[in-house]
Amino acid sequence: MALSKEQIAQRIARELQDGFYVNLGIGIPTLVANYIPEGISVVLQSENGLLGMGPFPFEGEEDPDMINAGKQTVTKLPGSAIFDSATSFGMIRAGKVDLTVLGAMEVADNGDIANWKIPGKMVKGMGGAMDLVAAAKNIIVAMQHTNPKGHSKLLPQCSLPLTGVQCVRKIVTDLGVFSITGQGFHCDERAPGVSVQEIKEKTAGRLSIADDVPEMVF
Amino acid sequence: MALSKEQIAQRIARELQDGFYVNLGIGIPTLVANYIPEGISVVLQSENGLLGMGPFPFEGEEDPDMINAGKQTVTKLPGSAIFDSATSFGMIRAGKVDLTVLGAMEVADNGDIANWKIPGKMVKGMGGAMDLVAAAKNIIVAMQHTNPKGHSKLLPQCSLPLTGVQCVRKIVTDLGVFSITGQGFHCDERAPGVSVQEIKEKTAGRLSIADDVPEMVF
Amino acid sequence: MNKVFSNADEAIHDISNGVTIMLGGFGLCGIPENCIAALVKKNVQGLTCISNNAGVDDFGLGLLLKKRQIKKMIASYVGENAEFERQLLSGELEVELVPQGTLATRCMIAGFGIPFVPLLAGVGTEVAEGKEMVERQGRQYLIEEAFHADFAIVKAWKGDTMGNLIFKDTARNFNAVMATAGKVTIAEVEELVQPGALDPNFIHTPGIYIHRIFQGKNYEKRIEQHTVRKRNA
Amino acid sequence: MNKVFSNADEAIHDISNGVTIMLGGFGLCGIPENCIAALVKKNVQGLTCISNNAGVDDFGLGLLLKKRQIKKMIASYVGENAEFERQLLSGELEVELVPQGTLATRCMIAGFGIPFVPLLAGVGTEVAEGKEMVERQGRQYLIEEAFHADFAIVKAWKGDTMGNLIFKDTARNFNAVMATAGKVTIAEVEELVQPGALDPNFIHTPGIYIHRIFQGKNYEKRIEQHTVRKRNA
Repeated sequence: MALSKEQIAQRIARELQDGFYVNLGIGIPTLVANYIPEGISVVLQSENGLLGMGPFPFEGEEDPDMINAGKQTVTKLPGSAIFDSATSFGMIRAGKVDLTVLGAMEVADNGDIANWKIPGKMVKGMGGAMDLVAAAKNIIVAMQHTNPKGHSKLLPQCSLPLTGVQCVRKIVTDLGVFSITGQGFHCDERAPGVSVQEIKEKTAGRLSIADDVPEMVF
Repeated sequence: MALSKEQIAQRIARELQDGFYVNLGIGIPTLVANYIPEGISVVLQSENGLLGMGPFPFEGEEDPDMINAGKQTVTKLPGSAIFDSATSFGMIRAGKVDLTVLGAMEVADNGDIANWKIPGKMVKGMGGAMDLVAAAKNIIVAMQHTNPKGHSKLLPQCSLPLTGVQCVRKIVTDLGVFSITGQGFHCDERAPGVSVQEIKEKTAGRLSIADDVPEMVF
Repeated sequence: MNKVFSNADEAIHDISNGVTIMLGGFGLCGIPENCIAALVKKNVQGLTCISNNAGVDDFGLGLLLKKRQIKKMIASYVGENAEFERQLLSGELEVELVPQGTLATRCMIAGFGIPFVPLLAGVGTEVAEGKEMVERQGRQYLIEEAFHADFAIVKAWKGDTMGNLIFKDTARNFNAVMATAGKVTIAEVEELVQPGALDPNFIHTPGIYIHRIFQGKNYEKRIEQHTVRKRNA
Repeated sequence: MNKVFSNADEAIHDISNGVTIMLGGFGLCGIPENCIAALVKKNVQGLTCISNNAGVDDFGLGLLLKKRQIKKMIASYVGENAEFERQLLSGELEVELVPQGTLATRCMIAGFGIPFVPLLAGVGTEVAEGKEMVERQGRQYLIEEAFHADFAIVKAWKGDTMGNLIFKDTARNFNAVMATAGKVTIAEVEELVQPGALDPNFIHTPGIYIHRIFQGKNYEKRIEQHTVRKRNA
């Protein structure tokens, strides 16, 4: 059965390592914070100027001056630090953030990503996405394997305007875990009960997948 | 009679305007702080990271963590601010410092200045001098008109390695006040009792000076 | 030296049609509410605004958009604003979208007297169109020019009469960066204090960057995404 | 995540011959006294040191110079050090003099992931030799590359176990800048505290830049120019 959004987040959380500084995008990536493995300590960076982001505040304790990059009211944990926007992206650009998790509309089998614009529709802007994908050492995309029309979002090349080129390292979809290898997508794990055949059918880009690709365990 | 060092500083202090941010170099320039005119408020910037530098501390109150760019123990005034070295030179480079006063070994009649190196002798380094002269909007040089050998320090061109090119606006020496005009040095004022003839003799660079150039009054 | 103004109307008195204004804030967090209201009241036209976001329909820069006072918007993210969308599609509004870190850095370098910097963001995307590229250690960078503004308007938590500012939490965002980039920088603060009241060792923006300061009033501080958790029993 | 080391010897355990080290401080103010002593004790050789100054004969980097552990010195001002002069004139020591603001900025941009910047200082002087020049708005700039270091060693006033630092007064100087530019950054602090003890709104260097931290001891904090005024009766 395909993974739920929560399970996608849960699987991505296994990529976390102790001491990681992590930037989590809006949507599924935000959920990763709920599944940080026991015994591991990570620090969440929010690109509007916060290291050490904590959970949402208790009702009545929300502060309009304390938000994350998704404009949600949040808290700061002991040992957190506040800084300005230039410093925030400076640390991202300098490679100090160990892992960035973000959503995507399309990923190409060379690691290109498109997630900011649909021509002809409203253009909201790229926000910090282009900075993050251009600079982060390690980028994991969290997304559905196909779009609402059932078309693959893992493509030979992106059809939408790019956010960044050859930058995605790994993709976790509802169907499995995929690495970008230089020879296209490589399926590392499949979702429980999802067949190799289904993954092949729903992946438009170059794909290597073993018949006995391991099944995820939750 | 030629001006004393104190009088050179006193004369330069008349160039101060209310609200000026001022960087004073080591030596005579430092003395300018003692002659800030009544009713005028200026803020002293020290390029090691301090705005609002105050006088030396009282005996027993000196703090090794509180020094100026000359490595002297100083105090900070109410309303001062501390910052790092990059920010300090950033504000200098961005033209936020209104006036820089510094010493020189030589000034050329096109505004070139040399004040950091004597080839063959010890090279101590330029410190912040090159940054200051390259970026300050308004540079006044405070120096003796001649060197210990009696040779003019106001030259057709500098013989020593340059600190900056075409940057000096004004020079106050023991003999007078000189502007850099584009046609060389122009004598604006002479020291009390110093003759036009003496100034002409001791100025090697191009000089324009009126026979009735005003005499400074103290 | 007097930098203190009595209110927003006076602080923006010489902002005229057609100027370029930077406005601090991220979303609705840390925006200069008083000055925005004064700009609406003054009804200056043809503004170029540099700001990370464009407010919402009825708050923040959305108030200036609604009155069509903005000719051009330079921002990284302008979602959640229907009037913005209408003006953009009708061609009334010119928009330049800039990656957020690039926007912040282009403002920052203005305050450092640096005319341009090479940045990674946007290489290989439409952001790179028409821009010079350079390579270092096998990586491509875009040459990005500094953003200067006729006026930078920022909102701080506390400020003293010398212009020294401190910000509160994530309301610092673009405020601390843009404060350094205005030919004239105006700071509105929640609390205006005397010199000596702020610890010199913990000033976020040194007063040298601030030309005008006033104590604002009636801050609404609207929250865009009100997210909370339940208290355990 | 454990960044805490018990002392300087442990914090510098893997600094080996021939590496490049940045050291914070201005003159003798805010220098990492404990780490310098440990480097002397470890007797690593052939170091390239990036530091605004080179200490005095018997303190600061002068201690490393005296033992001839430094192969190359990158600094803006190296006066007041007779041993430095001797080694320089005898050709034992290689020296690169960099304008102070350029030095600070070249360290800073490393921490911002910016490979080079155009700077004003040194145009038309011998500092410009061999450097690319660019023009903007009629002014000439030198292209200056970022300074990276294998190790950056800084001294702070207080730090927490997450690596967040605050500096005291003008001891901030190059420390806050170099802290961001090390492949490995080591911070020695006068007081090491637990997370939560420092106000997140007033952190000078966020912990993300700091890889190792320890509480130093026996700070001498020597004063170079002891200047005081008499108290009025």
